[in-house]
Amino acid sequence: MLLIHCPHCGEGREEEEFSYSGEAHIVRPLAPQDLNDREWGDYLFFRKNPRGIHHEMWYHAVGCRRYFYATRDTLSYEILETYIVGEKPQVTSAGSGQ
Amino acid sequence: MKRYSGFSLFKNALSYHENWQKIWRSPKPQTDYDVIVVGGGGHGLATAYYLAKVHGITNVAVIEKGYLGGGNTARNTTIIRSNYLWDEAAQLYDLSLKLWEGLSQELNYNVMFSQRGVLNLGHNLQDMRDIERRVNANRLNGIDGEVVTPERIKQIAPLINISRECRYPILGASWQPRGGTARHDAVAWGYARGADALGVDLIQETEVTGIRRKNGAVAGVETTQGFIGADKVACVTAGNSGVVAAMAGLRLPVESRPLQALVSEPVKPCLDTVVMSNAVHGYISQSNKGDLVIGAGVDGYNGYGQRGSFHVIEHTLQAICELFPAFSRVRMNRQWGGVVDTCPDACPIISKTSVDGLYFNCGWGTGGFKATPGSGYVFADTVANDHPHPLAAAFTIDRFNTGALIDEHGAAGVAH
Amino acid sequence: MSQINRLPTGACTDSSTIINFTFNGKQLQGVAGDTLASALLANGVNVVGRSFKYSRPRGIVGHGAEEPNAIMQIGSGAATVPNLKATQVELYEGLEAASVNGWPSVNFDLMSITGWFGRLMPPGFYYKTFMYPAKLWMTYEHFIRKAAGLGSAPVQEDPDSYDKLNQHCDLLVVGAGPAGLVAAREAARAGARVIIADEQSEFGGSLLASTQRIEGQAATAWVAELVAGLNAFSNVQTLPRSTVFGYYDHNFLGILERRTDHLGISAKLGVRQRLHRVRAKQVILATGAFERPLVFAHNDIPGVMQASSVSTYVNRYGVAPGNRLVLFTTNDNAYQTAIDWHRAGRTLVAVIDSRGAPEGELVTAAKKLGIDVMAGCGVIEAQGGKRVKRALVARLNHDGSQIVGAVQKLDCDLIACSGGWSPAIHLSSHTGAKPVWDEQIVGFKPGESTQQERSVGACGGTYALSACLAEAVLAGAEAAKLAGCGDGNAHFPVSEVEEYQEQPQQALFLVPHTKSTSRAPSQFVDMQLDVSASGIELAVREGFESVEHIKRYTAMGFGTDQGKLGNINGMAILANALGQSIPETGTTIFRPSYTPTTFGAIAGRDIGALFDPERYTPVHRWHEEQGAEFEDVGQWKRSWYFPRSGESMDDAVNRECLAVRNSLGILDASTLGKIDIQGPDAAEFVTRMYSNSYLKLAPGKCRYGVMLKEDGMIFDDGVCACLADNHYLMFTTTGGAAGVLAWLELWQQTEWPDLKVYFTSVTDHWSTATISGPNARKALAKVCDDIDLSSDGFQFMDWRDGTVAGVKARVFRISFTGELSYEVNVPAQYGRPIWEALMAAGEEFDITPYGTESMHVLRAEKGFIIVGQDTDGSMTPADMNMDWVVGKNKSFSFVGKRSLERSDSVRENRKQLVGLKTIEGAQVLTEGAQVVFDAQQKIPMSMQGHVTSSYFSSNLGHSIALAVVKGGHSRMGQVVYCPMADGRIIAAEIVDSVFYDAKGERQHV
Amino acid sequence: MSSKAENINSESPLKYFHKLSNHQRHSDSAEIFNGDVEFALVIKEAPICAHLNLRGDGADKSFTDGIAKVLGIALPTEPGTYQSCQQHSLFWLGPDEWLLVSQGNAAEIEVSLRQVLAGHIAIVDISGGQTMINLRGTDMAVQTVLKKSSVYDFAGWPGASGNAGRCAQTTFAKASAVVSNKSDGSFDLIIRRSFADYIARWLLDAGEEFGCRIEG
Repeated sequence: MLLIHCPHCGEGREEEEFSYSGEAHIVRPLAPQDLNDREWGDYLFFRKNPRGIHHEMWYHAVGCRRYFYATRDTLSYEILETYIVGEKPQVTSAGSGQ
Repeated sequence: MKRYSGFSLFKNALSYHENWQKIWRSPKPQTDYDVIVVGGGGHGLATAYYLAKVHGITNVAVIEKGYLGGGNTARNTTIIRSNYLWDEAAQLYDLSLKLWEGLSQELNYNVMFSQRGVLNLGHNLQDMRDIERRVNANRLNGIDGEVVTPERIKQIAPLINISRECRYPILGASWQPRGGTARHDAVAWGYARGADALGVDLIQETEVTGIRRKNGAVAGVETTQGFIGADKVACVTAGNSGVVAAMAGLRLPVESRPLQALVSEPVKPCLDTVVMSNAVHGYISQSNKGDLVIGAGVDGYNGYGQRGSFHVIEHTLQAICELFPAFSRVRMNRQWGGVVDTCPDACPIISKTSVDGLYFNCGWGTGGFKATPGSGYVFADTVANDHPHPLAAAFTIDRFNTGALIDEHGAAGVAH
Repeated sequence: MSQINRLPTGACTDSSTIINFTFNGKQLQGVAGDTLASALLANGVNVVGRSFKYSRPRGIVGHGAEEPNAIMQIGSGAATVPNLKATQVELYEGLEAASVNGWPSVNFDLMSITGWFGRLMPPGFYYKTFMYPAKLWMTYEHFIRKAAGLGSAPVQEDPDSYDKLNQHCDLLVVGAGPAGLVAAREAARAGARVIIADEQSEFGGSLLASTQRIEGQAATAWVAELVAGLNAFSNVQTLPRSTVFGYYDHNFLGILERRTDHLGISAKLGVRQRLHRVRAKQVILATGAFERPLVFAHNDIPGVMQASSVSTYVNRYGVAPGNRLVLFTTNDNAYQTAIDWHRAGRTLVAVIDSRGAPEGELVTAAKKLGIDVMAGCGVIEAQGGKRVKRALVARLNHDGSQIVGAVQKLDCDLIACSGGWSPAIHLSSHTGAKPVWDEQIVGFKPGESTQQERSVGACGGTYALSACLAEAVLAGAEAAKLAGCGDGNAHFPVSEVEEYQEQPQQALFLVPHTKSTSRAPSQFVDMQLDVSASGIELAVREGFESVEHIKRYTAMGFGTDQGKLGNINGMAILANALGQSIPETGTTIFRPSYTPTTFGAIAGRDIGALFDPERYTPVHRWHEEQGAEFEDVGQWKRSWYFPRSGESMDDAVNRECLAVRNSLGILDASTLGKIDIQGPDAAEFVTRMYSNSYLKLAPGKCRYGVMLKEDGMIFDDGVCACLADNHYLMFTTTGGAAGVLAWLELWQQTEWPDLKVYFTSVTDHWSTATISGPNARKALAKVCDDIDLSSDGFQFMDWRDGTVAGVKARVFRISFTGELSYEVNVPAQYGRPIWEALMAAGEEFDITPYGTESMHVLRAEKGFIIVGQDTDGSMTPADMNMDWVVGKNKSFSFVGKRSLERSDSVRENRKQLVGLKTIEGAQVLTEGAQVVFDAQQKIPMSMQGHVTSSYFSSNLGHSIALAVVKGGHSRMGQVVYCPMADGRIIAAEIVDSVFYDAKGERQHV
Repeated sequence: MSSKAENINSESPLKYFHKLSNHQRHSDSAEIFNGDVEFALVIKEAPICAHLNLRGDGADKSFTDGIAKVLGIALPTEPGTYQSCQQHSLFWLGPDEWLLVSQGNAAEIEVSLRQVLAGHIAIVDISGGQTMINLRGTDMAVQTVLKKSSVYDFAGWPGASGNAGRCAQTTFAKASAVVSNKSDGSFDLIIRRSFADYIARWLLDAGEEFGCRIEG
């Protein structure tokens, strides 16, 4: 049961208020028509899915209705930071390629 | 391999069970193998078994980072059925079900496959349309199944609540009599014993830490016991597929999520079938020990922690108490989580990869246990021939690029 | 039977208050303060149950959550509870208890399997047999299942209710023994919000059975004062009878509070059990320790007990569970039991100490009382049938691994054992902390935790009371400080604790026997599941090495006690068999529940009518009053059809459909999702989300659109209206509303934050009454005179603001039936009055309310799809014959567009939407029927599609169906077949999916 | 023929629930009570009023000034707070989203706001879609029912003072609510109309142990 600090509400809120929205920082290709099927499929479906540090999107659905990002350890479930759209994560697993 | 039987049990009892043969050897790894199977769960062990048994490839090692059958094989709710919607999935799962039907004898190990039937409940009109569609498809695919009324459901599971006054009353169900449950540990142990007897090396407590490639083809695996060479590497590491794929520089269309389950204290037999409800999110059966075995939905977030969130358990038990009001006073003895690799279309990947000699079998989501024999069978064939088995052909990784998904998830919402 | 074992006094019992109860139908008496276990022992009851596998007679062993044997069925009828431990059931007047196994009785059990037959059932025997012949397995299993289970689940609905509290606190203290109590006091003083929970009925833990003096008072008096002090704090919540059963992520813990079980008449007194869902900033675990049993031959005979349990029964409950005690110990601590027994005035045969030269202060104290101590010895076997008759004692070598002397017989009826203590690390283990082996305490201590928690006292491996108190006081102050309260300094140190200095204990996990383990009488490790030392050794012999394999092969620790007594001995026996150390062998991971937790309490109030919200439209009560039948659509209750008296569903639907086509119908469409969209980039944004374009849609106009997921598949549809420049109103499907809003927000907030647009759900704000039929205009005109309703003035796919029956309304001229239709939207507070006004206005046209079923028929006549019924997440617009809704030339690559060009999306032979007309028109296809081209083929058949919607059309006089069929668009006129379960093969012709008014003239009038 | 301004009365979401619930659930107390006798918890639906959703940039001074000018109260920019006056209450819902509950006329308020606010803003009338329920009673009863109903830590709030206090949009049973505290110790719940019956049913069930009634 996660306790998630909503960067907009400024406080830790219970998991039941949020919904998870997958890997963060996947940028939609600017010109999808220029991609071949393989590249487009990669964008659509292929994910990092790391065991460890993961940057992910959460939606404060029953709260401020804002999406934001979290850096979470997918093994310990510890949330190392949350940050708003447009910001970059402070915690990364540099060098691991993930 | 010394065969097990009532007679062998009697004979060994005379000598105070002091002379049983070891169930499998504990070999040191060789320097190289024809095939290395990464992952000693049910699917990996079955793959090794069929490689040896069907294809005569016995110079095989199964490398397991923990103990055999200790991953999802040990953590599921043991439900077996084959009433999937799409032809491709239904045929694969039904191959599996047919193998289950002779598995105890095939392995000379009692996996306790108990065909006490599976009910998939419908609670609204769209559920019932989906059930009709699926059962009709099953029937024309040669898979047993029928649509049953609430009254029939009550006969099959007398404690179920079929009142129309419920929040989501039961309107009907699909019924697959050949479905049921099996003893999960026994499946892993039976395949392991069988594979070992055919010469497969089972290497436990050894973690694969890298996949070595040479000229675009696989050369072997780095492990905590050093490098082990192999012509072919077959990865069957449910719950860790993405991590293993990353070792070969690959990404998969897979996310790993917690899937939770729980058991009650043992109670006297009161539920003689498997009851599943997708609409209210819960499924339940009763083990031969008397435990009510209950499964929940997949947690909402990625996680490798083998535990999920409590509200998922709460929701599941609300569903169970709705379906079986008498179970409200029964108590939860133990709960746990597994890690399931889910594909966007809720179907597995059984596939060659862009690396020669490297194969993946993953993405079974919540449906892996029931597929164990069939998965091993078609994957062994795919690995042995370096060509997809006909029943595996639809399950390549390529489908996520072409768009030819087999959308069990979107289509009928019937997972597990 | 009188209470033959009752002593004059017990610290927590009141022998002047007699309580009557029954056990296996027999009337017995206990006293106030008793547990069921203490009352049974007071009455000299020996056999309380039969073991699971071999049906061996079993007696009470412990006094709390660790009890493996005394498993009871409590109460009867709907309120019965299976599998309660007698040691945890508080006695109440009229309590009915029964053993869960044993037939015909626990004292005489025909299922009892002993001696040689037991040998045929070693661990895993069932994997090795019952395989041949294959078809007999289900028969074998039938008999195996007969032996399954402990108690019985009720068969009636639970009469009780349960609820939950969401709690937030600075500090949760788990366990109200000495350590927990003083930790809570420190934190409370610092101003922290504290919750302290204990599974027992009274706070005090081990002190309730202690004869020690603390700060000059008797332990129980000291506890009483401390508890009174805690209760005086307004920031402290004390929860007795409350078990912390699980420790989850981010310091979330579950507590089960039993509120009425001890009263025995729960249903009348409100909530039976309450689940506390606690989010704690800090947690202190003070859960104590379990005494470790000693494993020797036939250690399961009734009369073999835990030493601390014997003391607890004597001191706390005033019950001496026997007459002649042999105490078997590996440590000083258990000598207290000898002293307690001596004080109780019963015969102490001897203390058997495995250590060669025990000399601790307690040992000396016991010797001073004249207690006979046999040092360097062990009880190697208990003898007796349904009660211990004697102990076989032998001299052991220095490490207790071998017998070195002759066997001596000691007559006794009670053997109390103490193999040391094992910290109760269960909750710490739930957090994922890996337990650490400590040679000093001969046990696993909590490992390093990732959570904000600490273990104090015995559960952290600190056993001496003074040390427990000292560390707990500090922990309480520190935890409070970490939670933001106080300065972290302790203010209430505890002085003057009376205690004895103890000498080292001996590690003794399996007492040797004169025979080898495989041939000795069973030496039980896990009593509940009949796991013995020989079973563990056998598993190792068979090649199992991992502790998890052993556990699974033998079932060790899988009982309802979760191996609280047996696990450490079992792991040590395993380690020995493998030739490894205990830390090398490792431990298994404990999982919630710490003790079993009631399903109903976990479910809480969210059952029955409150299982899931029922959402009502503003007109809902009217529908109810009209006798409508309802359909569940998501959480909404939608009126399905409106039967008149004597009408079947078909009758009602046929009547409703005819009314709409011939005159006028009215539908409650309030459930459709509605999203208000405002901002300078609204048009651009909407155009990116729908497959068609909205850039040129003028105010006053509407357009139908389809929304795709990025994979190109249809996921929602609806009309979108331009309300003003930069202002749109989007309709979604009923079930899709929340998902679409989240979807829009996702794209705007994370992908295109540069687009200035805001979304607000207005689903609940508007009540929508759709009037549909040739007379719709005339009817509306009767209640609306400020909108030009003429055909040209208010065209199809326009909307207008106006006044309807005196209320400001927004009227859309859109149609899902193909008839002239107006959707009248008013703020929901006017929903029902306007509905009634429309009903009145339509009276002369015989206005007919219709439900979702008729709506489905009418739209199917028109070939309009329903997303989720005619589509299934694998359908593109082209598949639905809706290419016209895809803006192929839109400058921006709208969501999903690229996927429409993937090789599979442009594949020939995709399933496509068509109409089906049965050859025999009266035959209605089944929704979900599969379509084949060749009905004569063998199974498995080649399936080409399926029926998505199917109805009898009263307007057309024949059945109609929509289906998706491979390559369907190029197969018009072909005959296909639906082979049904009952053997019928229904032939149908592929036709256009529009069955009625193909040119769409009726909605344009 | 005319738009008959017939006797069209607006209906609050719980209009029908009042009658049903007290009748069905507490058959011995069928009438709607007007005093607090014996009931530790009282649920009261507020009269219908204007609810408007406001969107805009809280960091933009012209936006905050404009709102203050029209409504006479400051826009709460501190997360989880509200400001109120006799006529209006403004609740913080999100970094660019507020809820205005007013005794005034929704359409008129919208017009006056639009007159002073420029740039990228949104104002949406949602009066029909919401209702406000007041929960009052003993601290014990109110706090316990809130704890039964929501995962949010309302007990951790400082008390409301005068015209300002705390608010949170959070879970309420299996629905959601905007919950705020008032200086009289009671709490207001703002809920969606379609969930009103469910929430009322839930509150009666959760409050039963204290003696709970709906005030009409």
